[in-house]
Amino acid sequence: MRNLKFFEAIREATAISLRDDPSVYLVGLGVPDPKGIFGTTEGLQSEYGADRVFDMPISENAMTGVAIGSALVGMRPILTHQRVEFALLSMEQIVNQAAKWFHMTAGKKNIPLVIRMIIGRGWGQGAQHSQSLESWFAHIPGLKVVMPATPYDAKGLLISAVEDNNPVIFMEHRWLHNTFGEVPKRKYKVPLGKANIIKSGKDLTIVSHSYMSIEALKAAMIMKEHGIDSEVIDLRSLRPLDTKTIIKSVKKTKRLLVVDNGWTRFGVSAEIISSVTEKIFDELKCSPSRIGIEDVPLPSTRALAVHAYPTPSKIVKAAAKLLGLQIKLSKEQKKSDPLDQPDQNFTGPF
Amino acid sequence: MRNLKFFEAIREATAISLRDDPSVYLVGLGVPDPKGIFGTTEGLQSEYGADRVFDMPISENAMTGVAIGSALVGMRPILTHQRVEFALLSMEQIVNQAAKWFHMTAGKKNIPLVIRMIIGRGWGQGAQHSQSLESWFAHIPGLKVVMPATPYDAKGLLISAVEDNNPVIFMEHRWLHNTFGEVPKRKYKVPLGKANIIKSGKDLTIVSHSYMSIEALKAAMIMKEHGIDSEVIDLRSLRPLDTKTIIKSVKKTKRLLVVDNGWTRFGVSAEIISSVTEKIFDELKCSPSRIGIEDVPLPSTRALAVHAYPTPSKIVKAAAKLLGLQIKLSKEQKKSDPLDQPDQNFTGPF
Amino acid sequence: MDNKLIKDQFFQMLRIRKVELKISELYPEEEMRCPVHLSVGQEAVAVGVCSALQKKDIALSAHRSHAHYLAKGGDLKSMLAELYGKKTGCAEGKGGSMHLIDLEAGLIAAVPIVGSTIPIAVGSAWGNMMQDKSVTTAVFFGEGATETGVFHESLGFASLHNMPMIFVCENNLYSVYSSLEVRQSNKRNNIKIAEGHGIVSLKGEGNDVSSVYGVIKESISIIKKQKGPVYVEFDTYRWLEHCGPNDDDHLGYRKDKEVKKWKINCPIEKTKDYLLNNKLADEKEIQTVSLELDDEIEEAFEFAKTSPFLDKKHLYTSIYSD
Amino acid sequence: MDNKLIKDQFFQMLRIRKVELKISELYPEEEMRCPVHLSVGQEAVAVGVCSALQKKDIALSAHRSHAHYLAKGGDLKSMLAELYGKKTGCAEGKGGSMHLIDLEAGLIAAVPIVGSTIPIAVGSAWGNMMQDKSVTTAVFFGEGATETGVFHESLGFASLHNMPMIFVCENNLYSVYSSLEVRQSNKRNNIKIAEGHGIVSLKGEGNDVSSVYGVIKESISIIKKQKGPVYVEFDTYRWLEHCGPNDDDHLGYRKDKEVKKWKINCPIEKTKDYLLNNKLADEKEIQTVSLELDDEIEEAFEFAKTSPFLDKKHLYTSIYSD
Ligand SMILES: Cc1ncc(C[n+]2csc(CCOP(=O)(O)OP(=O)(O)O)c2C)c(N)n1
Ligand SMILES: Cc1ncc(C[n+]2csc(CCOP(=O)(O)OP(=O)(O)O)c2C)c(N)n1
Ligand SMILES: [Mg+2]
Ligand SMILES: [Mg+2]
Repeated sequence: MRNLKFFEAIREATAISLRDDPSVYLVGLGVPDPKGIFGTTEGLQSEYGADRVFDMPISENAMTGVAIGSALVGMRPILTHQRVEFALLSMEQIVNQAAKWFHMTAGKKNIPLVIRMIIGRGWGQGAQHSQSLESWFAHIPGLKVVMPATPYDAKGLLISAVEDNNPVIFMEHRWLHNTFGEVPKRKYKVPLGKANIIKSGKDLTIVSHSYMSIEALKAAMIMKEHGIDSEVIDLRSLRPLDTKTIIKSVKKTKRLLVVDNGWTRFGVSAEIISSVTEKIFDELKCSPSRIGIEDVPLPSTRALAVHAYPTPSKIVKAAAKLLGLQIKLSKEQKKSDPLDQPDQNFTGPF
Repeated sequence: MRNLKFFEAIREATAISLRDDPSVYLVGLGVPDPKGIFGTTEGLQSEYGADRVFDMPISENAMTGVAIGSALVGMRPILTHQRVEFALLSMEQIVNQAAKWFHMTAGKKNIPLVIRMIIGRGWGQGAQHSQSLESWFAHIPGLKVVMPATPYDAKGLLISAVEDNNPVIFMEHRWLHNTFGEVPKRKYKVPLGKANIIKSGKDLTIVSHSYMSIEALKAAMIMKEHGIDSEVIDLRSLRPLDTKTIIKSVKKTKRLLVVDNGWTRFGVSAEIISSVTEKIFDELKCSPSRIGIEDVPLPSTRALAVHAYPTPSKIVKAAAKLLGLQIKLSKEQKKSDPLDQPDQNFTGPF
Repeated sequence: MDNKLIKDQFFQMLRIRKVELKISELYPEEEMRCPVHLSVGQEAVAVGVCSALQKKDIALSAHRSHAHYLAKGGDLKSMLAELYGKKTGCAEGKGGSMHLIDLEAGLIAAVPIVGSTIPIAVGSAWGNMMQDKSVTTAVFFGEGATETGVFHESLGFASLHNMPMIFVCENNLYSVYSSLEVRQSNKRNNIKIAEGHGIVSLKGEGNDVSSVYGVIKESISIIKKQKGPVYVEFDTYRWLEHCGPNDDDHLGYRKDKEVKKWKINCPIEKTKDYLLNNKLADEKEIQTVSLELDDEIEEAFEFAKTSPFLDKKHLYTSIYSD
Repeated sequence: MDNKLIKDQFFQMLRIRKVELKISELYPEEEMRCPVHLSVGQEAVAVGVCSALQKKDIALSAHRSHAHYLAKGGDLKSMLAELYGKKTGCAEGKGGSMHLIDLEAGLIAAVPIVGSTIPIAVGSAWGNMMQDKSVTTAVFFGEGATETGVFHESLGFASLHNMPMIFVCENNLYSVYSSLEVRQSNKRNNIKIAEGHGIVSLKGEGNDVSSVYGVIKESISIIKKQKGPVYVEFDTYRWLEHCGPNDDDHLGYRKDKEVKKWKINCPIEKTKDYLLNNKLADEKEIQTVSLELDDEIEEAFEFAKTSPFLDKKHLYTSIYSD
């Protein structure tokens, strides 16, 4: 099978959507520029024309309204933000308008709209460029929220998102863009609202999403070397949330660790733990546990930033605690902990 | 002791703050108008002058920045929004700026700023005027989040909020404004970050906040008539969150019901349940449980809206389930369920 | 001036006025349980604009939407049923007064967050352009909305792409109880701001339906020629309270003299005088039609009142589209 | 023209240029691990504006803040240490290049969210007004920021209350790689927009430090007389890539001719010629000072490089103020 990078998978899904449906268009700051949103939109304007792939003014709020308005008259926009923080300017349109229209009109008008938001991290980006606010969007009925962790899912989920008839928030972690993986050439869909068991196991369940699923998997591999067989679930969607898959897994393993991609307090992991506890409290051998970004604004300096994120070592430690074990990591195992760059080839800035 | 309405308590706290500290000022749409933000700001302009109490253009985003900027040079603004939804236009300033400044400047500059946001409900206000988004703000390190349920706390918490050196989100439920309660005339403070046990009991713990604390208390009274002795905790603050008080209570009662003032999914109740489960899982007799607003946009028509909210009856039912009991409510007990208006005297519109 | 047109405009304004006054009258029954922002006094803008548009053209409104909805051809029964929260309402009661919609009539949006339909209108114009449909989009908003950032962003994007749309500002001098002077510098000029964006801008007399109509006709021809948006501004006045059925003159936030001046300058009386003076209609004809309107309105209220509510289970329907 | 002043301005520009080029040179060592938006080519605006302000006056910047920080008197060592993420940085490394601050010097804010410091600047002006402090606030932003709604809202509120402040727009024609024509109508005119808000608006030559200085001096006297804000606009050009240490002319988003034209119109060379032609300085003096600057800069980098990082525990400090 063919391997693609995550960013290429996004681009391919976008190209397919543009090719197959004339009502799809793509707009965002820098979409047609030489860097093409970290490569995800490169070449699309020359292929599909400036009337379907285009730049915009730094007017995030209005442009969200524009996307909504165009959807009302038959278009299917994809709107792109290079940082989730820029989307904060458009929360009114996203939450009051897009999320509510179908209901407010008693089903007379739906808003097919994909908003891509990129989550930053590392290389000193600091407090205003590395937040991860998925729990906000997941809190809002009327929105769907998708966060792929692999190139395969990135393509399949984006195609599903564009074909979905509702507003879909599609969040991409910057550190995933250059990861590799199998991606079929054909058009295929990964359904929204279905989690994926990316490693099966029996000793405990680790639930994660987005970039943290990669780290969770690394941790699971390390644990395996220590004789612990964990199951890793990549959520893929936060709304709808696939509690069924999670519950089924935890019923089997009896133990749950949630690795949050954002802050834990009032975050995604709180919801996962509550959903599981409410449903199968009696089957749990111990309390579910969570780790995530430390409860602080993210500092620029790498001297501090590197300590703010969950790492494979921290995940292993948390898992071991759940199992009542102590695991001593080898030097080699500790080495997989990420620093402030996604890989060694990266020389900044984003 | 003296009784005041909740809105009068807010006004009194504001007046005291204006009186005692010349750097405090009050701004918001309609602040000096004849209705004075549901009475909470009535008369303050004539008492403290148009240079300290004033109206503004419909520019929520800029005005939040203005408040922040003035705080940077020594002022202590109170900014008021008549609906939390209007504040969505200023999320960028609140979350990227206000919440981060103290950290981003390594403590060189703090932002003493109170943002009052009023939560709507009832009388057909519909999807864009009755959301309750406290879990969003509570998710953000750097913010404090306060939600009084009684006139006493409204006054004491607002005075604390204004004296606090950080950005404080102060959320008021519209249905509380006309409730009555004891309020001393003197200046007093209720500390931020301390929950309040508004009814002590031993059979189960009910945790709630804002208007839902009132409903939870009603439910507890009904349960009492059925021989169930519940403890009701009014959170008062969501950030900092007083997990200590909650844990202590649940340690005693072994059972937890959270009554959410907003949507439960990825909401406040998820955090409360997770915090408790993580800490004292082994002491729980059964799974913690939660109820809140149904997971839908809030419809205008009262035919549907009334079914979207937790009521005393629903709370009693949820509590009974936790205790493995069945409780049949009398007609009288059911009557306390609120409809689409805070009280019978209310004849709309808000 | 087109005689048939002006007569038609007159009766449309009269109809809107009667509907609004009836709402005002019946609201205290507490059956319309939602906020209502009545348009009494502002009928000429709604009718003048919409009578210049074609049916296929699109209009969007804000919180004060009744007049726009009716003038654009929105169904009266559906509107009233919506106010009563009924299943037969244009949004089955889920929307309420602040979310009127009639796709048939081209009134595609009305929402109460100030300024928010402005970019949505630009999107409607943009979407139609992208589909090569020759549709004009008009968006109504108050002068308060010109204070929102999104208004200015919208002017910018509409101008950048030369969109076929009309920004219609109804300046009624107030935002709730707040007068212009606490919100906008007296040196400010929105016409000049719009021109700064490269947008042709026009001003008409807001209480003169013919003036409004003329300005919009001119706008449409400008759009055709220059393929660009137009900004238009009309001064007018709201007679009743900002939100709710009553008048609120006792509150004293508006000068008696001002209120009186504007009430004398009634858009409906003005047109009536014109009709009578030019013998385009006589008192009797007006009386006859007026009674017909009363009947229509009575019937519509009856319809709304007797319509059923949605069933409880519909709390969970139309959340997501399949 | 004041001879001492123009010489001083020249050396300030030279110093900024040298600092930026040194950052550009050393960045590939991967020790400055944060985004950097260099100001090479835009020095005249920073120096022209700040040399017209007093020390007590306040300035705010955005993402491209190095020149403004230094021109306003910000400490060089603290700035570089901040870029290196060190404890001795102006924000102890917590902020990075995009959050420079020097309260002493009156550079109170710089943030990378486009447009966001504009209302904060209005707030600074407002807060000073409320405290009867005679302080002028200047806020720097790019032409891209004029597309944000908050810019327009800020003009409105500053104008409403006649605030003592200067909105400084540096039009370098690009927002990242996007040229003006994909973002703003060619019929648009920001000067006219600001005037529509009732704000006096001026334009100067952005690569001519004396022109910039003159415009700001005039602005300050307008503020004094009319007690109102002023909007000023300067055309200028960024030489290097939007973010990062390199040039990016190979990407082809800017025409060679355009780049060349602007490089010939170098603000520093221009002033140097003036100094030489008018015998206000000779090559030797310039050479001498230039070497002194090199030494100062070398020392500052040394300081930054050898400074310690904050301790891990400081991840949890300065989250909330007591
Ligand atoms: C963003 C936002 N801020 C505040 C409000 C509260 N509000 C509702 S209507 C209104 C007045 C708007 O004035 P204008 O646009 O002139 O319309 P008018 O009511 O005069 O028709 C305000 C401030 C709101 N709905 N939305
Ligand atoms: C609200 C927002 N949207 C997008 C961005 C991404 N961004 C960073 S700098 C920049 C360019 C801004 O252009 P301009 O204001 O002209 O400043 P210049 O870089 O030319 O100095 C953009 C779009 C951002 N930081 N903030
Ligand atoms: Mg108005
Ligand atoms: Mg620029």
